[in-house]
Amino acid sequence: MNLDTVIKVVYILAAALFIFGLKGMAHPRTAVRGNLLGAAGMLIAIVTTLLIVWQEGGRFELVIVGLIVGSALGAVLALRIQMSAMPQMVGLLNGFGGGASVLVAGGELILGREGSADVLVATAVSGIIGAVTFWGSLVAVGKLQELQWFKKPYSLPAQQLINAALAVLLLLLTIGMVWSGLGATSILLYVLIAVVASVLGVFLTNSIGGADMPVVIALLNSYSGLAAAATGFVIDNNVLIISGSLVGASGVILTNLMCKAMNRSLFNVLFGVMQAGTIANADEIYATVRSSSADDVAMILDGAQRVVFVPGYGMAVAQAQHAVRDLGKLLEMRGTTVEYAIHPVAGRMPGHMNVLLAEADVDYDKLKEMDHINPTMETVDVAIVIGANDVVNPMARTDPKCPIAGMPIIDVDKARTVIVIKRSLSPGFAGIPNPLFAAPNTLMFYGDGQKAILDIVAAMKDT
Amino acid sequence: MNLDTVIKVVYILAAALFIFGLKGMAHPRTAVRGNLLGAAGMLIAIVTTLLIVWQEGGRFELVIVGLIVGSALGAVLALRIQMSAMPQMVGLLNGFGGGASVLVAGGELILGREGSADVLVATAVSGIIGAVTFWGSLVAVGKLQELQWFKKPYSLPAQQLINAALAVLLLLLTIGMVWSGLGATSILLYVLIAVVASVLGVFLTNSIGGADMPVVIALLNSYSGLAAAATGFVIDNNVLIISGSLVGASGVILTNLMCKAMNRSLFNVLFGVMQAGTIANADEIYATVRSSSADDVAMILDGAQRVVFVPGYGMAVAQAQHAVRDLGKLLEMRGTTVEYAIHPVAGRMPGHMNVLLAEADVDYDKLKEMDHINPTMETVDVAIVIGANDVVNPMARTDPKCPIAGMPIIDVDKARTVIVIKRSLSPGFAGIPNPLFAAPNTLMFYGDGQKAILDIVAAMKDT
Amino acid sequence: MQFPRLVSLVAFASLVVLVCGIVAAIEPATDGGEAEPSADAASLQQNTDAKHSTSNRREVLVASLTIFVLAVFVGFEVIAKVPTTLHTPLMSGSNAISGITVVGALIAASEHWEKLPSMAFTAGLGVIAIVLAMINVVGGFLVTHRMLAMFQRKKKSP
Amino acid sequence: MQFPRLVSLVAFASLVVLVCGIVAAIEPATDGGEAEPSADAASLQQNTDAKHSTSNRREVLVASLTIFVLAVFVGFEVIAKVPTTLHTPLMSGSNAISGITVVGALIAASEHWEKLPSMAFTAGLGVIAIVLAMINVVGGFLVTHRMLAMFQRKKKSP
Ligand SMILES: NC(=O)c1ccc[n+]([C@@H]2O[C@H](COP(=O)([O-])OP(=O)(O)OC[C@H]3O[C@@H](n4cnc5c(N)ncnc54)[C@H](OP(=O)(O)O)[C@@H]3O)[C@@H](O)[C@H]2O)c1
Ligand SMILES: NC(=O)c1ccc[n+]([C@@H]2O[C@H](COP(=O)([O-])OP(=O)(O)OC[C@H]3O[C@@H](n4cnc5c(N)ncnc54)[C@H](OP(=O)(O)O)[C@@H]3O)[C@@H](O)[C@H]2O)c1
Repeated sequence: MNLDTVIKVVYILAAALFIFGLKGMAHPRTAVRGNLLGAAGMLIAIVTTLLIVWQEGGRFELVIVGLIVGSALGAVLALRIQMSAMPQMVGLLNGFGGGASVLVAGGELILGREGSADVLVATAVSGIIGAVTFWGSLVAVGKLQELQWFKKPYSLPAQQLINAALAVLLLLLTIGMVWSGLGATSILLYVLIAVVASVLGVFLTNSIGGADMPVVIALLNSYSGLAAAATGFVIDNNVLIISGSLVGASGVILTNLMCKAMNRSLFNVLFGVMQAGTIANADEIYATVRSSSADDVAMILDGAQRVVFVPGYGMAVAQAQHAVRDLGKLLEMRGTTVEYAIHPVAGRMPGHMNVLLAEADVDYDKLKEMDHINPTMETVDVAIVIGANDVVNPMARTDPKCPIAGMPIIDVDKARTVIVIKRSLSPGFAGIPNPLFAAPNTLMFYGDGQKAILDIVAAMKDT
Repeated sequence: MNLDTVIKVVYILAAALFIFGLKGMAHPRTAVRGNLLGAAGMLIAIVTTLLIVWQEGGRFELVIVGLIVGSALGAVLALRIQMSAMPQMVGLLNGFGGGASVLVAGGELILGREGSADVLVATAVSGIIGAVTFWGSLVAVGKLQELQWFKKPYSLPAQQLINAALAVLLLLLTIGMVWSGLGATSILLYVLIAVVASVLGVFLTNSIGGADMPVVIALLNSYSGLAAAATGFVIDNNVLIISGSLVGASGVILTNLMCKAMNRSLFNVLFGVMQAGTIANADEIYATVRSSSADDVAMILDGAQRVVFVPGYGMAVAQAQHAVRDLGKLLEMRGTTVEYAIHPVAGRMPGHMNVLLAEADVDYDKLKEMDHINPTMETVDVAIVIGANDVVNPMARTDPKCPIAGMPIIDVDKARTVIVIKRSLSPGFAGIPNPLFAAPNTLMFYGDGQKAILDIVAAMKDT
Repeated sequence: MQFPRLVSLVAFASLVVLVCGIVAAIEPATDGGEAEPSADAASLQQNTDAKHSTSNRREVLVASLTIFVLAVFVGFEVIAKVPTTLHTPLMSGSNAISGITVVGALIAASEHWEKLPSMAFTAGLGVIAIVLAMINVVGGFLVTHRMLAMFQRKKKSP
Repeated sequence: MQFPRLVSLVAFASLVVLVCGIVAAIEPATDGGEAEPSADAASLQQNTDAKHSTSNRREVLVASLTIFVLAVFVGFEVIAKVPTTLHTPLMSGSNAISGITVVGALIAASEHWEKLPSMAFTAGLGVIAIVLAMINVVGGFLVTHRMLAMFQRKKKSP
């Protein structure tokens, strides 16, 4: 008994370590240590729990099997995953966290130790948020992987109505659970809740376009935290409540940030259907597109004083970050100033481009934020847009009716020369044509990102 | 019973309001609202408590008397006090907070409701911190008021040893209290604890020099918070714990900041005796001092492009802030750039000068921090030092043995001309002579701060 | 922290109201929930137990809520300071932290499954939960470390 | 927040150790403290009570500690953002908040002083405490308001 409470105090230490860990994330210099502190906190929490289990004479077989299998799978996943697939990875992990919450809350309900109203409400909330997170995340991952199944937003007729009905149903089931107290009825109701919430999770996510998946992932990140916090209320464990709230807050901040960067409200992201109707005719816009070759580009770069790379999702797809770094180094050796302009929602998650370029050993002092580079864009000789599209689309400024209207963009069109590297004229994730490609100072260079850059490097070395 | 818990939830709201209030302090624009939010939180907490009292059938006579008397005294104090006496005011309030904690914890002990070890420890801690805070604050206020009694640090022989002995005694008394459980013995021990802690509070503060009082005040601020938090543990009330911790953190941050600005450790401030031994002879240093008149100063100011005021404690004493503002306005009307360089420990508490200048309606964009103004000090035509001394003493840079060695200062000696306004050549709070006064580019202008500035204004208007 | 303050205040206040409702509802629910067939012999103790349990339960709930609110504050303050550059590692790292559910899963999986079917069921759910949560934990921290190491490596090279 | 992290971690860890000690000490102390002459008749209930009270007490302490730690975090994060300009109002304002002890004082002063000498004593202490704390509260908030109003006035004038 005594040990029990001492152990609970140790949990506080674990929670404090999580907080210190997140504080460490405030700077790249301290971030590694921060992450290790967080991991140490988790280790303390797990060891402490095992102590409790041991002290109360619990069985260890299943526990050990679970720990080993889970850790092994997690490690393999973490070591195998490619940096460009990070959004999917985060989505998957979110889902697992949510799933775990559903199961733990369910298990506790089956044991039926505590049946007061608040615990039952917390159990239902765990079940709902957890299940929505789990299935929502899986669908989101599918969309991010561009699996055929999830290729485009698919909605039933009157989807919003159905979703609303499901939400009301969940509310009723929760009330039912609280009303019926502990016992078989409430377990049954809990299963129903989990099932209905799963369906809701799939519906909600499936009707959102792939371009908005990163927002959904961040939101689900927040949900997975809230699910953990709710589970904390169920099993009366403060470390779950604290950690869950931390993660919840993190998800909300990131969601908010992305919505702002896209100039859309969260409501619009979740329920708004992107209208593709009023879009101007692409062929018309693209009438004056000029394409170029590696040699042309090399020649233009030869005389440039200041070159800015603008990476986008295409760089991630083409794994072109190392090639870009090489080209950057080459230019710097010739005395050119090289910078990288990072749009807050370039790629498929916040900070996506930063991670890729960090992987390729690009000094992070050279990564400039949008607000930092836009004012001096006029003095840029060559802007190389590599696999970015929406984030450099001037229509956001000019056409108040287009889906990305009002989204702040990187004003590459103001640079002296713009070189756009992509495989075709096909649109980005917002699905709209880009007048930049047809601008008089723009040259298109078609090809896979990585190959294109390597060609340019080769051409520059030739001359 | 039901109401009771609902009320506890409302306490959380009060605590949240305190936090929002402090968040508001992050910007002058939001600070007023922040303070109001905090006050609203306090109101909620008090009303809620009155509800509890009412519900439990408590007597209201004393409560009402206390509330009215306390509020009236507080209001009179707050409305009467002069801005320049703010350090004393804060000190006094700290002391009262600490005193209240001692009494509340004592009252709870007398009632003897809960006698577990943790509560008894918390009671003793409340008593100790509260009493030290109360008496320490009173002494500190006395010193800040420059009452004759407290004029100079007075120590018994072997003061440190006595203090250590008292601390050990307090520890023993605490252990005794826990050991004897509830009852007459522990009440007696508590009284002893309060007495011994009071003596300790007086001793600790009395042996610290007046110049260090602001640090002591900030530290006692932190203590008053901790005392409240400890009382929270005693009466099992979370809103006390939360608010106490907030105040505790605030005090620690301010203490830390001041120590850093003076380049001294907290230990040195609390226990270090300022050696006045190795100080160079003042007469020797002041051999070449040149004094001047209002007309001289007006003439010099006439041709100046950029004038910087450096206010210090003397401006507060002379209440010269309005006059300074007038002179600044006058100069600006003539096309001179006017700025105010604020040293972090100018005056007698952090931000002291800012408050005074704000009182006089000086735009806060013109108040520059030390680190901001020092690099461009060479381009300053005239630096007007008004009632500052230690914070512009170049000995901090040159003499590694002097008491303020290593403290960053405002480098007025690098300005083209320096005008120092004070009443005499007597030293500042650190008690050391200032070679600045004898520098070739310095002119002394003796007189009370306010009168001196008004004279200069008059002289300028004459010409 | 650019959220409109008023909105968050209002949201918070309504949360408080909601919670008050739940708290007020505890008493009947507990009584209903714990109304198991009480052996007449120990009826005195049973009563005492129930009373204690209810008031204890409330204290726990209030404390938990306080902790929740404070943790949300800490979260917002701390996370708002993370720079954009580190947002991807932040996501994966905070993700790993949300794997803290493993604590509950461990306890569930340690039930004596040979004793009662309900315990077996819980233990089964528990072990799956452990696997899911550990993937979350190990995968999250590890992949975050991989990413952050990249940021650090680069710092030293020039 | 430039405190050396290691130092604060070590300080924190030692605090935890200390607290564990206190917690471990609760059981005997409670037993000692509550060992009042127990009427033999109600001895069963007495026992149950004591057991409940002890474990309840511990839960409360742990929750309070958690709240304390979190509040300290919130405090450091929030206060570290206050600019130097506002440090004087910050001091007086936070001071006012520490007057929250008034909550305890109110309860103490409301005791029925006519019933028992101990209650009278507590009520007496309570009323002094109310006066002290209310000076702190009203004086603190009011003077802070006076100061802040100055900062604001100036903002609008130009
Ligand atoms: N980052 C976030 O957090 C976030 C959050 C929410 C939404 N979003 C959305 O995601 C989008 C991000 O914009 P973005 O400019 O980075 O990307 P984008 O607009 O999606 O455009 C990516 C472009 O890369 C090209 N590409 C694909 N594979 C390529 C390859 N192997 N080699 C070369 N080019 C390739 C594609 O053109 P081709 O097919 O012609 O090659 C495509 O046009 C925005 O709409 C944003 O709102 C991002
Ligand atoms: N602000 C804080 O938070 C804080 C904290 C801790 C310690 N301190 C200490 O406080 C000191 C502050 O430095 P400081 O330069 O502001 O002040 P100071 O060094 O104390 O000097 C104040 C000067 O003002 C002059 N003065 C006094 N009354 C005057 C009047 N009516 N008219 C004109 N001049 C008058 C005095 O000289 P005369 O008598 O010749 O007129 C005195 O030399 C430092 O030593 C600092 O370390 C401050």
